[in-house]
Amino acid sequence: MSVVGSAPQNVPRFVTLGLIPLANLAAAFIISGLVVVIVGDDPLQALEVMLYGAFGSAESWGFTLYYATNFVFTGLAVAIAFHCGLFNIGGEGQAMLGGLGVGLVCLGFDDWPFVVVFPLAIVACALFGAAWAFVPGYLQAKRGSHVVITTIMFNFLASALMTYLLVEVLIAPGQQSPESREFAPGAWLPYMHDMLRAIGISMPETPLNLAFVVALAASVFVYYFVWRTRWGYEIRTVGQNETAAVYAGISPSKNIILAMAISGALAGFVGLNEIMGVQHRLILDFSGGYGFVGIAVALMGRNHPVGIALSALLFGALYQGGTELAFEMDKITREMVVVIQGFVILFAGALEHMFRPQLESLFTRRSNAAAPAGE
Amino acid sequence: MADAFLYVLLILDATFRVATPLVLAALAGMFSERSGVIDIGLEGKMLGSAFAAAACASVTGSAWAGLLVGVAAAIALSMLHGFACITHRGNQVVSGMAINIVVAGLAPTLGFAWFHQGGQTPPLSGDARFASLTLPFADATADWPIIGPLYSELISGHNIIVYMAAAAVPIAAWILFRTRFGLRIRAVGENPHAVDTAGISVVAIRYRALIVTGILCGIAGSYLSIAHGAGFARDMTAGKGYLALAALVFGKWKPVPTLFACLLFAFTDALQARLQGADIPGIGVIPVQFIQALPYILTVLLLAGFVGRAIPPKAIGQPYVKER
Amino acid sequence: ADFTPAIVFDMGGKFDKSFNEAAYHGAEAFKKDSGVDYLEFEVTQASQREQAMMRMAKKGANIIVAMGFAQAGAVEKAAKEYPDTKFTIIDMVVDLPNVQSIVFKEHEGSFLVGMAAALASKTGKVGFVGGMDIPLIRKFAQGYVEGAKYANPDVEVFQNMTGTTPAAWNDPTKGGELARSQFDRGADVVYAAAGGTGIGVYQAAKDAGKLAIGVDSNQNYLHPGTMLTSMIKRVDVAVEEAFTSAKNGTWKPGIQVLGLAEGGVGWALDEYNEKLVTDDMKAKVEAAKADIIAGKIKVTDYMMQN
Amino acid sequence: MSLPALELRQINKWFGPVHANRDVSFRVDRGTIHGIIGENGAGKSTLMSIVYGYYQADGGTILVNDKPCPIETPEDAIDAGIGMVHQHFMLVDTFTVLENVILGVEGGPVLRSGMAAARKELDRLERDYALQVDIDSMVGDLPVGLRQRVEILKALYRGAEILILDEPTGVLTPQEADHLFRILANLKEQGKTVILITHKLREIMAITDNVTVMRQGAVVANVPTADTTREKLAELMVGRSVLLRVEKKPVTPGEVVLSVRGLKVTDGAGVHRVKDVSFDVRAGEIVGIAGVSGNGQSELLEALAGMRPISGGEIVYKGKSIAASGKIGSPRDLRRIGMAHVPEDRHRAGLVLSFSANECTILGYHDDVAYNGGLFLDNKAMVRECARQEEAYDVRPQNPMLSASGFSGGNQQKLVLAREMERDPDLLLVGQPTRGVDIGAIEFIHRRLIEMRDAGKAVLLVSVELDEIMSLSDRIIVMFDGGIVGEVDQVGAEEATIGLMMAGERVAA
Ligand SMILES: Nc1ncnc2c1ncn2[C@@H]1O[C@H](COP(=O)(O)OP(=O)(O)OP(=O)(O)O)[C@@H](O)[C@H]1O
Ligand SMILES: Nc1ncnc2c1ncn2[C@@H]1O[C@H](COP(=O)(O)OP(=O)(O)OP(=O)(O)O)[C@@H](O)[C@H]1O
Ligand SMILES: [Mg+2]
Ligand SMILES: [Mg+2]
Repeated sequence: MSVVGSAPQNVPRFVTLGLIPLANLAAAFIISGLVVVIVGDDPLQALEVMLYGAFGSAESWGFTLYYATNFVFTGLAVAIAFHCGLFNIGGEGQAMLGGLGVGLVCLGFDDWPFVVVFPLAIVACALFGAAWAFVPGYLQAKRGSHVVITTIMFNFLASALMTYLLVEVLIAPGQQSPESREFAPGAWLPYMHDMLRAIGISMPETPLNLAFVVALAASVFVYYFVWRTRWGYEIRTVGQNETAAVYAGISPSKNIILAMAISGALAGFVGLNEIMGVQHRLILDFSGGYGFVGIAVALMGRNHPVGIALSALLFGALYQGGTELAFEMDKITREMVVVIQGFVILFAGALEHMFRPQLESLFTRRSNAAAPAGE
Repeated sequence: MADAFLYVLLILDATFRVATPLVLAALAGMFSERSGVIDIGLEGKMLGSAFAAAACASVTGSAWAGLLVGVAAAIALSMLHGFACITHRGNQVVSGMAINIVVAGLAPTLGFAWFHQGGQTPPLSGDARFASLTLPFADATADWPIIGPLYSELISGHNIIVYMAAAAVPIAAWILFRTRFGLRIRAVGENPHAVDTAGISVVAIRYRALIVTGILCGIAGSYLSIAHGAGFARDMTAGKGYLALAALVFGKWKPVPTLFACLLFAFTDALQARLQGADIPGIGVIPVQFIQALPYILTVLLLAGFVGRAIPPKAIGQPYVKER
Repeated sequence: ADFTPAIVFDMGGKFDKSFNEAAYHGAEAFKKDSGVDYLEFEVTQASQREQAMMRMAKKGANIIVAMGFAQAGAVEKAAKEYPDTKFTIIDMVVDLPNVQSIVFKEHEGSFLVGMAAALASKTGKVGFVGGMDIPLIRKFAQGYVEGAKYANPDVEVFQNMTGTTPAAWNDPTKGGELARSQFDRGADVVYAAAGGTGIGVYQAAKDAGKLAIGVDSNQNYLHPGTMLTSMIKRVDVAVEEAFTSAKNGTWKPGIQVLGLAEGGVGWALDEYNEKLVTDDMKAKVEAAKADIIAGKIKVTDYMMQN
Repeated sequence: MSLPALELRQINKWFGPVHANRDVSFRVDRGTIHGIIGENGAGKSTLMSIVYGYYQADGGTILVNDKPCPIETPEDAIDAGIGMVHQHFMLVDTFTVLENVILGVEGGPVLRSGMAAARKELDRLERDYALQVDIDSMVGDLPVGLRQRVEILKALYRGAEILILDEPTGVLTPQEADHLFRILANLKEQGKTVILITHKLREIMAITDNVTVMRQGAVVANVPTADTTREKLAELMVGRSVLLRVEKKPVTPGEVVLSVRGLKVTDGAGVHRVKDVSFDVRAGEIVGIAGVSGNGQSELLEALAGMRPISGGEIVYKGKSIAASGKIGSPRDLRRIGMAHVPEDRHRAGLVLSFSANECTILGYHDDVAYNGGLFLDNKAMVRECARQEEAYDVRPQNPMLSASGFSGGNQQKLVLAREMERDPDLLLVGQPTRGVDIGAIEFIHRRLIEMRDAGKAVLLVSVELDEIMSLSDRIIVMFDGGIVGEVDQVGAEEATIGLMMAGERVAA
């Protein structure tokens, strides 16, 4: 990413990392609050419901983190493609295919022990997601087909494929809705509350499951892969300067394909969380827009795993807090929740620099000591 | 033979209707992206203007008033995008997505508050909607061989926005390549530093380009709710903004190729509607999902086969910062 | 009162102009009659179904109505978790002691409107526009085709599905185009079972001076003069009945199949379409209705096939 | 005494903590050519950008024609009659020359009429100032020399009376530079004022009337050119005395390291860029390839380095064929067998500007065991090696964590050179090693190249700087239109002869 107006060195870190994001969030909530007032509800109560709903109890944390899990996956997926200079809008389709892979494994092997099914499922969702991203990656690398268009097209193709499979092939016999049969419980990802109970911690039941741990592992993996391995180095070189890559003997096309495949694999893990973790059957529409929102997650997280984890948490909180809002407040509909989410993305994401100059100059001392750099 | 001819004509007729919002939205995107501002928010702007147009038309009973307000709404959203990306140098993709999301929630919310019909606007009829126009002599010439049906079925009988879209392509091309404004838009999208040092404000040019984007998007959205359709329904753009964006890239940011990309999308869409459930000799009935996927498969194949690398405007996506 | 009913709408939302909206009207009717307010939630994410039901059960809802087949999984879990709470699921069967499953014989209602379509058609060609190609919609389509063929064995039926993503339920523009494509091929009556997409279908029929058939609720009023009739599925009644019976203590678990005989489905005749439905048509359709109820005509249930 | 066209008083400019201009004051007389020199980062470009309204000063006054003239935007500067040719051209590559020139002064909302008028005016300017260029060609297709003319035309078309040129000759061939100077002299004759920023003392001495020397943001001298010498200026600039002439021992060539046989290179558009080129480079010698830019040298260099496919011929390295009939070795493999390559354009190929210096240090060597401690890159080793190279090559600031874009051009070049030369290659391919680099750094880089040669390495040097070629090379090959027009020994080589060859004439040397 291009660093916009490299910040003066002598702004305290708490301003850049704490105060400015806070100011942005505050602005988002103030505007959203206005909307709440307009529909005739109490904005402060709404804020409270939202915050409490997202973070107020162990249960709300569970839900928030469960949503965040999906966003971590799709955010990382977008980010890794971005590091290679590619804009992967296909997270949605890749997530669907990942889910398909997990589903097939679970349907086929759910009578096998979990220790076998789990790695198989991981491999399957990564492979299926990767395969769905591989094709656009390959076409970009070898044929110059713009990855933005092809990934959009592949989203449509993925849902056509899923609809076909669930209606014609995988639908459970005697079943009315386009869903597969439920997997045997042996093939379910353990829930966090069950895992914690096993070690004596009690936690209310939430959809939070083992996939959350996989998401954390994926973040660590992406960090090391991108910044600490030669493959990541090659991908970043291609993304930043393709000529320099050629100069260094790095093949742009190979890395474009690799980055897309990894990106697709990461997006595919949404299927792990949703299908194996929560739904326990293959359904339609489980990808629920996570692939798209992953773009915002990645960009707001500066394409860095730590940033992505934080912004995934923010989005998880927005989803969970928003659900609570719709529950608790009569006049707040699910559409209003969407509006609030949109404003947060607008202010915390797109308008992030709005308060920067003022806040920075407030906290900056001009140092006369520094001499000009240079020879 | 005559049947086949008419069949093709009717498919083309449908193609025009489906292509209209795509063409307008893609041209809208063209102005924005040519000036260096990515516009992933076409979807939201269209939806916003579809709502505003329908709301206004249903209140005033005038389609023209509706169009005006629809355009105004799209311009307002466009300016919001500009405020975030041009003035505050925010991330253009994030801003576009935020706008899409805000509008997707706001339109039904307002719709519900104003019309109490579940977020929709009341169905429009009469003057509140642009009716199909019968061009002069269309009826008289209808019986002429070939030309008759061509004129009366294909050319005549669309609503005014279809003709606006048809006119928009040459006009947009003319503005972009033959006027001072167009020259500056193209320059600012390729090398904003060159524009700045030529004594022109980069910010002002980009804002103006975004106004044009708003106008075109507004017309596209209005088409959906007060011309082709007759009222607003939530999420009624159904991904057309993204498809328009794809057409723009497909058309390499040039007006005429973009038009053809839109027509291609629309044509395959019209075709797939007619192929669904059709018994294809030797193959039988193909599952409907595969027919529905046809436009997308075709696009991918075309992209891989014939359309070379698309080179976007050089400065696209980067906020303008004075640097060397 | 400490009676709290609750309803969970599915992704279409309570204003989807068809299924969910009918349920909403049912719930509102209950509220008006009984003065008892109800809890509600509109699902936007697959995982929220279960979340919503658990929330409501925890909040002390006595009965929770779940709208749509997609909620079956969530109902199953929630019903097991909260065995004292009553659950009613519409359009799907969940076999648990505290669950009431209400399914409709949409094929029977569709049969009737299929007949009406074929009888009203001058070209002998009629159309069907569905949202997504899922079993439920095929059930509508199949009944419709059978009805049309019953009335006119030579009738040609065009079938179109709108799309493969959830957007297919809310794309009036595309719906309009699909209807037009059917008109272009000679159809003069179309039946839409596609949620909000149907709005575009009815509008296209009106613009082209052709006939359209509404679905789920009585949509005849939308375009008097071109709405031939509507296939009504009394989801509203079912929801209101579930609430009321739960309140009165007459609620019973188990499967309820609502067809023509039970008045759960039917075709709409009112002042908006009385000019379109001739006496002859009415007579034939009503006769067939009686035959279906009597079991003389068997309408195929798509769901029973696989 | 003539009138001052431009006067600066107490100009100050900060970039964050960097004081780029400190109390800069001087005046430029009307109808003169005024030189400004200074090291990389001395603040010359910043100062001129302020005069042109591109940056705003934090303090100070600008006077044009003796009147205070607040210049807030480039528009103000244009109105005040100031034109500027930027160090990095401000042109739209996808536009024609004509479109570039009229941008901002289109003469009406519709282009057609304005364009017609502009054609006439451009015709006149071209004639008056000998600034020939095909105004309908795409700027991106033009060689740099012509692009610069476009920039000058742009300024003149806007009625510039004061013309600022920032390092205009950095990218020009001697012929092009001579032509430029004739144009500048012409401008001066017609009463225009020219401000010329350059690193080349020869140019200062040759055409300027007065010269201002800057160091670390401040003016350190302001003298009539006639009253000073190259050595004095160099010392003022760098703050120490500089050796302006390269000293080297007689050549002792060893065996052939690189042998090129009938090499042909065709570019993506199917144009033959290199036509049947054959030559050898031996250990212990520097072979210079001279030529006006765009005559195939760049493509030749890239083909040798494995960055470009060849369409014919053979490349033999240390007796082994590394590329023949279309097949080339990848740059990665070539590095492994002892070839190194300093690319012509450090920004385009040599560096990834957003990477930190230590990441740039491993570019091309990233799968070397030295940096790969098993699965992961060995960050410590990278930083250590980068620090070592920065130290050895006197890169400033000496900070392995700073991103490459944070270094000045000269220091960026040193980073690339250090990376490629510290590997102790047997063959070094170097393109334009001192483009845009100040004299202090040039001296350093030249010394390093000679050291390589003296250590028995083979060096192939491509440069459009004839001076550089003449002073460094042991043999000189001249390229024209993709082919070799001749080869001369450095000893006894005449600049005039080579100049003629560069123009395509076959001269018996
Ligand atoms: N855009 C900028 N942002 C931050 N600092 C800058 C910027 N431009 C210049 N500087 C600072 O100003 C100083 C002067 O830079 P300037 O480009 O004017 O040098 P210069 O004399 O033109 O060098 P050169 O001979 O390499 O062209 C630099 O040392 C640098 O620290
Ligand atoms: N964006 C920036 N922020 C901070 N300092 C910068 C920035 N850009 C450049 N510099 C500083 O500017 C100084 C000079 O940079 P500059 O780009 O002028 O080099 P240069 O020698 O002119 O390169 P070239 O000749 O290739 O243009 C360097 O010391 C560098 O630290
Ligand atoms: Mg400079
Ligand atoms: Mg510089």
